[in-house]
Amino acid sequence: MSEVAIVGVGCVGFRPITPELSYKELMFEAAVKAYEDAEGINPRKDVDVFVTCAEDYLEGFSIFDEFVPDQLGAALRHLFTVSGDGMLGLATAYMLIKTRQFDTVVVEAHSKASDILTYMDIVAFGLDPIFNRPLGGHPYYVAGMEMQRYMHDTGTTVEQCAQVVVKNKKNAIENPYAAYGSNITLDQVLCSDICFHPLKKLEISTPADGCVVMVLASENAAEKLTNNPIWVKGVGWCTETPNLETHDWTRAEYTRLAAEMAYKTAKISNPWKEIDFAEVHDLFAYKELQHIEALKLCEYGEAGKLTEEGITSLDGEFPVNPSGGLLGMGYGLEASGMQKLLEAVLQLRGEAGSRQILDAEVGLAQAWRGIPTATGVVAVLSNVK
Amino acid sequence: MSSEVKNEMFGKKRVAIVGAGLTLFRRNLKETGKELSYEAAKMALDATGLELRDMQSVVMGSAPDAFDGVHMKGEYLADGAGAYNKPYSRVFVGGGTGVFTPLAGWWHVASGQFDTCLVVSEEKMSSCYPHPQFAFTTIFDPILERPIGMNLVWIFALEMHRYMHKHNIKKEQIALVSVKNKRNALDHPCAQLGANITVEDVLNSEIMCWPVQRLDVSPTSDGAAAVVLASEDVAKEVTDNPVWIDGVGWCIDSTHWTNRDLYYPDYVECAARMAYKMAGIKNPPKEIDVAEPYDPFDYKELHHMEGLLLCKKGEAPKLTAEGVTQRDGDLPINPSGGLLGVGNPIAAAGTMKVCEIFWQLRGEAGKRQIPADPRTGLAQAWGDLMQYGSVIVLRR
Amino acid sequence: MSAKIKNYPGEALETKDVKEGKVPTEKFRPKAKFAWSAGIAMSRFLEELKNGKIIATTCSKCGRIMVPPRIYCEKCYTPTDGWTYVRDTGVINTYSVSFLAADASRLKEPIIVAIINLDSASEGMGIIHRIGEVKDWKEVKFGMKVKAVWKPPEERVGAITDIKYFKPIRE
Amino acid sequence: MSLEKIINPLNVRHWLGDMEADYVYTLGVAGERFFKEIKENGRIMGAKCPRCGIVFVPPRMYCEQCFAKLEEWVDVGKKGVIHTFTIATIDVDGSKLEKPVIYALIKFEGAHGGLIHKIGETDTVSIGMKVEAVLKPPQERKASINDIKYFKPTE
Repeated sequence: MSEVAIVGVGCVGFRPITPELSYKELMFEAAVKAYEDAEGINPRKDVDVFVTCAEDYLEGFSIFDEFVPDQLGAALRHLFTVSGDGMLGLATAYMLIKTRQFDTVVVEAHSKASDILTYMDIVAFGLDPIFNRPLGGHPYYVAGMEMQRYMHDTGTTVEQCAQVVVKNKKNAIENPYAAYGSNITLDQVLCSDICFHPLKKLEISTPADGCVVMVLASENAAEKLTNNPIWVKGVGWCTETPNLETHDWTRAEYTRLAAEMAYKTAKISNPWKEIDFAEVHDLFAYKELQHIEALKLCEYGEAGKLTEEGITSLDGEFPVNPSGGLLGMGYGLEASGMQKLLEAVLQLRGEAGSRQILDAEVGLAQAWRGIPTATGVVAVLSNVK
Repeated sequence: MSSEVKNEMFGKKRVAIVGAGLTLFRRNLKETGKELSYEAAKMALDATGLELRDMQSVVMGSAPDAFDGVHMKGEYLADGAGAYNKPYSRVFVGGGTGVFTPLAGWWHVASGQFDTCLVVSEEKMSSCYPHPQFAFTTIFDPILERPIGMNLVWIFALEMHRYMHKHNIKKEQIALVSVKNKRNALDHPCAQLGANITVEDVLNSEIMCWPVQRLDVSPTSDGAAAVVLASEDVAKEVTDNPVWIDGVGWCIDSTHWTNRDLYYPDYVECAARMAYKMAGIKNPPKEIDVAEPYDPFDYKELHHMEGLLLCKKGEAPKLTAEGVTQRDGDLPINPSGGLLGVGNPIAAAGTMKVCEIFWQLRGEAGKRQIPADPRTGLAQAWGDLMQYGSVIVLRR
Repeated sequence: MSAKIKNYPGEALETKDVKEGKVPTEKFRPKAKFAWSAGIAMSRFLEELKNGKIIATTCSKCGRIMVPPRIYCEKCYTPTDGWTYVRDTGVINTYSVSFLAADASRLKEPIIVAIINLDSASEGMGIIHRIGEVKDWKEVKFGMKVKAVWKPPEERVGAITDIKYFKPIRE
Repeated sequence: MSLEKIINPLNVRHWLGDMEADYVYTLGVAGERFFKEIKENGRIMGAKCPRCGIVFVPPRMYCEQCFAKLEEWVDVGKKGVIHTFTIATIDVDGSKLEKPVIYALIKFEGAHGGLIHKIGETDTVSIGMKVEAVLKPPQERKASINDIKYFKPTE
């Protein structure tokens, strides 16, 4: 009796701005939805641990942890912050439950990106203060450099990268949680401004506001809280190196290693065959391709071709980012991994509406923490224990 | 106790601390945050004879990014903490982080996911120029509090004053804590502010925010600390005297700190009860042999002794006056010299306390060793807006 | 192994050497600007301050009148279901006299700051503000009654500083 | 969910503020030596791991892979090869740059890593292109990555 399940999810957003709600109120709404989804669990009594995932400079506070408990029902209870993507919160909740000391753990992550007036300056503030930051400029040049090398080494084409945008924005039209769905053409993407050669404007996800809260439970507790638990079959996470100089500019090693860890726990030996769909981090279009390869869903350098052939489309053999991805939903900052998990849960519950992938049993979610990081998280979820 | 029973009590796997490392604590250190992390982590590893490749997971603890001056500093510090190509994450609960980080390490191992975890805490406060006070102004609510011109010391002063008022405690009683801790720190090789001072020195020091005076306060510092955690099997292989993590506890109170009575830290009690329950401790003053409660201000040590149920509410000053909390007393408190004496690089300071208990329980604390042959010890940190408690109970 | 270790790592620098540039450093000032959405509770609270009033939210489950207002009761975890004005008088729960400015520099005139438990709000509902119109800070006492001193209406902008400070009152 | 929402857009409030402060970063033990070498001797150095044999550029105090302390420093020369690059056309605030900026990772022979810097004196750039560091005149150097003005093509 040591399996871990997701038994409740709640989401508000994602929208370009949410001026009528404070970040606290945004979190409150998502939390209420998640608790309601878990058979009306009472956070004041029935939740053992709360995990929130946030970074100070994305909130405008030092020690954002201070401002979290009340709206989650966690005042005078056991809450803490993981300074990481929401999926690291999932990994943490998973471990907590595996200690057998806790039965119910809540994970929260949100984005109030519209509260930030100088987002790119803050991203740049994440660069090494001695070796990189003094060069100045828009920090996404790092992505341009990575895309360049990736394309060079794999032979991936500009069209293949652009096709990711077309696919994801189209999927997002079907997703009520998505902010940036659109029927865009390949030509429109190809003709958009080149910001960091070869990276184009439309290949970069736009931030969005939203919050996702999830309730996780031990096998015992899960049975009481839901009829359709989604099991966390395996979770893995890894940090490569934060030093851009020694970073691998072609392969997403952090995702490859995280996937190895997750697959080992989930006993997956052939991910392409054993997994039905994937939600991967697509902050930049090429990142989806790089991540598909790191997840061993195809050979190195083949993801572009798969995309071009429509295999990763919603109606393809192996749908990738049926939610619309971050390109379509909007980039939810530290909640971006939660956006991935949310879609995986909805698909596996059969609640994905017009995006529903038939007979999906095993899904994969993957997160990355954006520029300039090399941290990835991978989770394998299933509706079968 | 059979190992099965132990396991149900302490987690799927019982977890031990097998090594500890610490850098100097100073107002300014030359090392970058990465380098400080490395030095502490390397020292902790060397103490165990284990190599970096033996570490299956890594946890970082560090307080606001606004000190080091790097957004997402957990990512920035990763290689210094030894996280290259490893599962790594950073936890952050304000001032409570330093004791919380080993708790995070605990669940990495107690869950059965990893056999080892390298736990590193770092703070480089000197990067914030000319004074880390600038960073502290952004811990407050921007609408309700920042416009009033909030200063970090204010909130401590408000809490200290309330505590004094409620129990009719005098400043000279509180000053004894500062005298004790700064003297204890004279024996700590990493200490920034070890000194022989008197109660009069404290009472005559500059008034910052009444009732807080200069010598009631710990300094700002740079520094790092680390511990190596291992599962029972590995621990027994690498050392003859592992120190077990038998209790973990944490708790956060409401954001609305002005709606709470500050004379007593309910959240510390809640965290302590969680840890005591796991450790099977029923009578804390009797069962705890040595404690390192968080002492960024002298009154905080007293406040936290009470919250930790080591004495009754309002009684900690009396115990201090009677010498009970001295190294040779019945309940030695902060034998390291605490934050008041050793220094306060926020997260690193909390982990320093865990290192101290580790060394005390192994009889390796040198000049600081308490004579009582301790078996059970406790470290606690406090944080956020007077709202966070993190507690660890260690046994040898 | 603490007792066995002779040298602890770390190269201490003199603060003045850093300040005077004797140690090579890299300098930076981030641009980190925000426009926080005040939200449902705070937007109303600020608007009422502009009108010279302090508004609270209420929870009919536990009966508390809460200030600063919030849209959820953190104790019951239910949405608050009412608004009510509270008086702009209260008692000092605790106070401090600050000789330090926000940047840690020394003040000529100390600032008196207090948590004021507002009358007609639930017990213990304090807000933090400054205390003014006190000749000598030693006159301030626990439990002292105080009243808000408001800026003139034309100067109010909908901010906590629309209250200049609280001043002592006689009963 | 709250019982009441803001329905009048004129009642929506925002509160402005910042998290800005001045920062002074020490260069670190390895960084200080590295930048002094550039400033005083015009040399770009790497540090060799006694265990892995890897030469790290920029030099670090420790090997990020095995945690050995790096004490052997080697001159890696000022010439290197572009491992990857980009041409940035917009600035951090999203505005169009008057002149695009080329950023690249320059790798040095026999070394792991390299330096991220700008490429100057050329409009064309490619992976594998040979470049060399152009340093500021000695009196203008401040022990900073910007003591290197940029890298330029060698031919």
